[in-house]
Amino acid sequence: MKYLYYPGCSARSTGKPYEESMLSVAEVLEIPIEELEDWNCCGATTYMAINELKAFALCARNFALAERQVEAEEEINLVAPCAACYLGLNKAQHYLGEFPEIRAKICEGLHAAGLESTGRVRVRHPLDVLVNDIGLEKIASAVTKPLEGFRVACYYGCQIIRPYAEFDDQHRPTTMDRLMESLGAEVIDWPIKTRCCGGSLTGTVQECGLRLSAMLLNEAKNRGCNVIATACPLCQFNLECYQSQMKRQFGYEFKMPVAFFTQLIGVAFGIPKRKLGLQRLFLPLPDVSKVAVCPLPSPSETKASVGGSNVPS
Amino acid sequence: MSDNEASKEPFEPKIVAFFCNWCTYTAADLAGTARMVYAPNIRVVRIMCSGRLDPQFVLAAFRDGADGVLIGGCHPGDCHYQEGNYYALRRFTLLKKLLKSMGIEEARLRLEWIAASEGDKVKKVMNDMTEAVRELGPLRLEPRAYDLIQAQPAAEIEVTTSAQEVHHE
Amino acid sequence: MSKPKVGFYWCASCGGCEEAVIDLAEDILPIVEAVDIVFWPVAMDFKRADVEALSDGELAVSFINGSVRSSEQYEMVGLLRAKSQLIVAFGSCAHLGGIPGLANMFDRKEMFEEIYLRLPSVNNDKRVMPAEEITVPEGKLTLPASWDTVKTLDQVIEVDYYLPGCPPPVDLIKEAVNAILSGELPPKGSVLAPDVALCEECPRRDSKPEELALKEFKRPHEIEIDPEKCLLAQGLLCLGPVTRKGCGASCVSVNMPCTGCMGPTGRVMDYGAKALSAIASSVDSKDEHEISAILDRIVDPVGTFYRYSLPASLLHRCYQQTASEDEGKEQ
Amino acid sequence: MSQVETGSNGTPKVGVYVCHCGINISQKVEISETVEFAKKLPYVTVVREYKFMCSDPGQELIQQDIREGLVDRVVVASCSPLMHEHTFRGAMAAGGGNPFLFQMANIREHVSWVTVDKKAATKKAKALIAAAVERIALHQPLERVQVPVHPDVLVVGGGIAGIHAALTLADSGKKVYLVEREPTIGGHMAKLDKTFPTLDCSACILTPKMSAVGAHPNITLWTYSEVTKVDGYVGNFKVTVKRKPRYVDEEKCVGCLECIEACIFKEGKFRSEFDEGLSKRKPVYIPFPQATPLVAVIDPETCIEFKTGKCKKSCAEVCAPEAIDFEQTEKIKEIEVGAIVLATGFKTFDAARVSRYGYGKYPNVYTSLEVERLVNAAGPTGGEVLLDNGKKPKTVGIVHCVGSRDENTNPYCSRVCCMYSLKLAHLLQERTGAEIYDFYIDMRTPGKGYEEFYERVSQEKVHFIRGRVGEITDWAMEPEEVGKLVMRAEDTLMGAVRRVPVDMVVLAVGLEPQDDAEEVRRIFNIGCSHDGWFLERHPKLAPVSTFTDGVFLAGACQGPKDIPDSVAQAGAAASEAMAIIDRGYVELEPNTAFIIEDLCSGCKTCVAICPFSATSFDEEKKVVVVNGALCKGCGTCVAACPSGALQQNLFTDEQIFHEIKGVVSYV
Repeated sequence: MKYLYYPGCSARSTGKPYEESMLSVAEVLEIPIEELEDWNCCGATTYMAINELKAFALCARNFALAERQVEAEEEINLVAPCAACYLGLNKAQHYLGEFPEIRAKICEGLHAAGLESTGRVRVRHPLDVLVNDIGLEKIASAVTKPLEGFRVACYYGCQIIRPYAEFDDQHRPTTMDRLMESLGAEVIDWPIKTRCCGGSLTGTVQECGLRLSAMLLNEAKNRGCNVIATACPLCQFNLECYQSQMKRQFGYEFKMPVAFFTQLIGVAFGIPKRKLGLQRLFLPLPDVSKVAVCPLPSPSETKASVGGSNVPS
Repeated sequence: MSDNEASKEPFEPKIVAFFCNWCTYTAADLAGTARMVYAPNIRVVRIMCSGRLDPQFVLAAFRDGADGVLIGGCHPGDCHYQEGNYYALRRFTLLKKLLKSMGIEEARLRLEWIAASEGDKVKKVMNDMTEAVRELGPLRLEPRAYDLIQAQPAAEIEVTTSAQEVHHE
Repeated sequence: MSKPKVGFYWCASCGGCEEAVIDLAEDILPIVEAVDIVFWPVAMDFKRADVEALSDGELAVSFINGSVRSSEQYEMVGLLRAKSQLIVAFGSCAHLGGIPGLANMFDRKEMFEEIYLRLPSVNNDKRVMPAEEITVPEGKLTLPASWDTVKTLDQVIEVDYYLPGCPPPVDLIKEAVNAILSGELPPKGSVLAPDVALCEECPRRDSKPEELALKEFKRPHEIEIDPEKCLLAQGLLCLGPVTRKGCGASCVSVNMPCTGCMGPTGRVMDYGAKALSAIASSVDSKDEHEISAILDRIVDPVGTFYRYSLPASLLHRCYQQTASEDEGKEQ
Repeated sequence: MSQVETGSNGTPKVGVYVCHCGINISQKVEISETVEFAKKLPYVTVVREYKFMCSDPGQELIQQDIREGLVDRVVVASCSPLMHEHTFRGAMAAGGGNPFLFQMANIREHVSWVTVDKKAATKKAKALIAAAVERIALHQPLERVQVPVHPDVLVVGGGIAGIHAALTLADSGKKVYLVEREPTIGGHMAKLDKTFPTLDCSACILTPKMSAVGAHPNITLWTYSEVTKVDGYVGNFKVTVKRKPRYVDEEKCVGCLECIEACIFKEGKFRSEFDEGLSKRKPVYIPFPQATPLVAVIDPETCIEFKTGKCKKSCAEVCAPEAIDFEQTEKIKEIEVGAIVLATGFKTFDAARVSRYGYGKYPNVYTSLEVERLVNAAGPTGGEVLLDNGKKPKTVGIVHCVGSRDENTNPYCSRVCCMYSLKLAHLLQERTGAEIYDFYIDMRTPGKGYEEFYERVSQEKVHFIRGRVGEITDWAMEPEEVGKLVMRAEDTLMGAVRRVPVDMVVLAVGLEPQDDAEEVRRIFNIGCSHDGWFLERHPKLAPVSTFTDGVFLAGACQGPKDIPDSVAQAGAAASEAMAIIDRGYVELEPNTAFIIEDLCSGCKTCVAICPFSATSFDEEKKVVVVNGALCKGCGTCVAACPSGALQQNLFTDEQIFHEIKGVVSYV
């Protein structure tokens, strides 16, 4: 079985290290993956909000391309690492399957371009592929440098399990937690792992977006986390790049590294830093060799803050 | 006679349905009670269990003028008589293969599991099947061209083909 | 007092039925003694004109074998009907359509092209096809016209009695002739054979289990057949349970499954559908795909279940609906 | 074959009666056109139309025509036969005709109610009438067979419904077998502390009934037993019961508890099923002090002797009556009964399935059934409600509708949760003085004294918040939330999202069908609704009957129910069973299979097909014989019979062929 890779726009810009690390990890695990030729934008959240039908058309073109590229297989796995792409494509595929009127309209459009989408494409997230197709056993056996000393907060964000809980529990997902544990990392219990990071609010109503991100970082820090693993380029960007801004605005100093989960896998596999895009991170991964390992604080001892009222506005 | 009428009016398929008493017939009653409107083309013959369905009935329905036959039974595992519907499934499977060899399109014979509570499914199946058979057109079991000769006295048979003319293909 | 007059005639058949008459051996002598055979083209030199010369109802009985598929056969059986008091459909072909009836899977054009052009053993460079009429220097020549559909005898004329079998078993023939001669006949339309299925007289009957639970259908050459045990129980598709008895289970006795030449029992309307129902009922699976896979081993359902009875079946023949669809599009 | 077999009466005389059903039929079907059509059908002598055929004057029309010799066969074109076939057969009989020379054409449910176009409806109605007329000419007079009834009754399940049904039957003099899967009867009710709305003690009202069962001379109580097979039919069921080995002789054990004391496990080590895992039991145990029968049971899964064979068996040593028997084996009992009451109950929803409520993750999140044990004075904590840190909760949150009214789990309302939540709110407040936050979607309190109870509890220290809880988390946003469980919900009355920090959470779990409901359904050959609850024959008019005659439903196996409803239904089921037994016989529908022996070749194709063993091979006659009393009339064997020797009354091949002809070839 071959996997088709759908990069989306962010993997070629802010999310570059996501792509680099994912492909490097795939190489080590010998996962056959090739890029979807001539792919186009998924429509993202914005287009979806303005005109769903056109957004579906964009997605459907990608499906049709995939079907053209892989003729032989009954089911084509299209891997979309970006959470927004994953959700958008998934949504399109659901709607095309569920509503014959939409399907008919979209197909008409595709026909005009000499394309066809029959529904063979299954949209997959790399997290799902790694844990459910490749398996934790195989991943654990490829670990050369276990992530000892890494106290990881696994951050799923809002898009990869909601509303389409394709591979994990909608409210308390565990896939990434189990994956990180198999790499030798310590996973902290972090109940807000599917909460909003602020998303595009950070770029529009910044104060609001920042506060959402700060809540996540604060709770992670309070629970003894020293690195956050994410599965979404926008989450990664929001959580990592605005930490100095948060310091100015709320007075918190987090200095919390935020990495793509694929980068952490790569580290555990002993893949060279540059192949994982680690140099692109603003905050370096924790140097665990220098940190004394102390017991985790229990949640009841942690300090609550960044709530509604006590955040300076 | 009826052919002439048919040629004037648009084709309305006639479909015979054999519904089991406990699930599908009850579901059809439920569709009625709930006033679910569906295509009037399907006429139901009630049998106690889909297991009573003798494949002869299907052929007889086609012979007598049906354009399609629908069989309805309880979902697998739900048969009021425990396993009658599995017998229906086995016979249906073989009958379908036979009919295919006989040149009768697959869509003309259909088996559906419809539980007593699935009035909406009755409606959907009735409409779907009517549309599918309408698409296929009437089932023509009339004599072939060269069988018509039989009806004429030998002297009047007009034969024009000669050996030389049969060089087609 | 003159002896009753008897006629024999054959339509679309292999000639085996005529052989069966010869198989009466010395028992034919009292029959010949008792009747006057006035028409029997296969054995004696009679012409159509001889029959035409008879008065209506002059023949006490005509035995007609073979199914009907051409204008000549149609005319001849019509003629015999007029001249005979009784018509006996003799053998599977006249009774149910028989092996020639399988031609109903095709129509005349397909069949002619297959036989005269495509068969590997045919050498027909000029692509000459049979025609009903051809002009030669000497004048016009004609041939009977073939039909698209093979008919059973009772689909073209009224039939009084049926003698089933391919060919009819000798004992049944004797019983039938004696009944006719003595006038002790069952109601019109009867099949002159017992109205019970073959299992009843099958030597293997006691070895038939109550539950067959068929998981696989086998063909006779694929296994070493136990000569004592019920053939169905061995996975062979034996149609004995569906087929009228009267043959003495002659095939089953020599390790061959019954293929159904005696046709159905009296209450069955469509032999193939009934056979199919009984066989499918014995398949042991509840899974849709497995059932389909098991039944896929019956590669030719029509040839299996309607080997002798396609023209007599409720559908009579194969209908290629695609052809009529094309017509529809042209309009 | 297709000839009409005329009886001694000569040619059939068919009457067709077309019903208007008020305007239900007549507004879509042109009655007069239909009547004219019916007049031309074969053998039809009389055609009438009437506003309501099922009414007395309507039935009288038929009876009069029969009496006057105008008709001997009747077709009524009206509603579904499932609705009124019984009525019209009765009318035929009352008029002196045979009730089975009758056929209905369903032109209401299948025509007028589902068709818009009048022309199409009329055409379809004509076709259905033609079908009925075509087949009616071939009908034969039939009689219902009467079969005597076995006087004993089986009750399956020993919860409050089963107990009440068994006692009712036994008190009326019937001999009852009560079969219970667990080592004791009592069911869920035995686990409860108080019962709503009266707050009387559950044990106080239940245990007298339990001991009454144990002592009743008419009740044979088989606990730790399961029904594995049911054969036969109403009035004559043959039931196989598996009695699991409890390794303690029931006859000898006196319930002195010495063996439990003497067990080599000094403390309980294994999950107590009765205490919902909140306490531990030993391998040899009695579920609770009032268990009936009061007989110990040894769990082979945890007993050292069964695991290693090397235990010193101190339990057996101390047992004076020598009741302990490690060699005991499973016993199979076969009984005959005339009727069956199923009272197999329910299970509570697995709260872990709603992951966002943190059940199984946060120790202070409990299910309601666990809290029942906690507040119970006879429970694992002696009625003390303590948190995992040993302190009493100061605040408790209750979440309604966990696993109910939710399309992700169960769409239905479990009916009891609102009331038991109110009860627990009251009890928790009474025991701990805690502040209670009760999160509900709608407060459903329809029942005698229920609304009053709600009113009473709302006067106590209970805060009702209308809103479904979104999540329960230990994520503290405010200092006062630290160390607490935070319940987040949209307060739909206030129109705002609230965060309520509490010490303890109670999840009001809903009711679900038992895990093996599907298997039980198959054994007893009854139906299940979509949700998996056992299906009653009619939701309003036959609420305790099933589609299998003689099998009745009691209690929550039919759907969520509280104690009063369960008991009421158990009484109803018991009296339905009694009605069968007391009548002494049952009448069977005559639509059974029969064999034409002369045509049967003895091929046995039909024998294995019958799930009720009604067809069998007669070795002497060498033909198949049908036991009309066992035959349920499905006709599966008839379709399989390769000779047409098997036929089904009311559904012969000829009748169906004619019906087919009628339904397609006229219009």
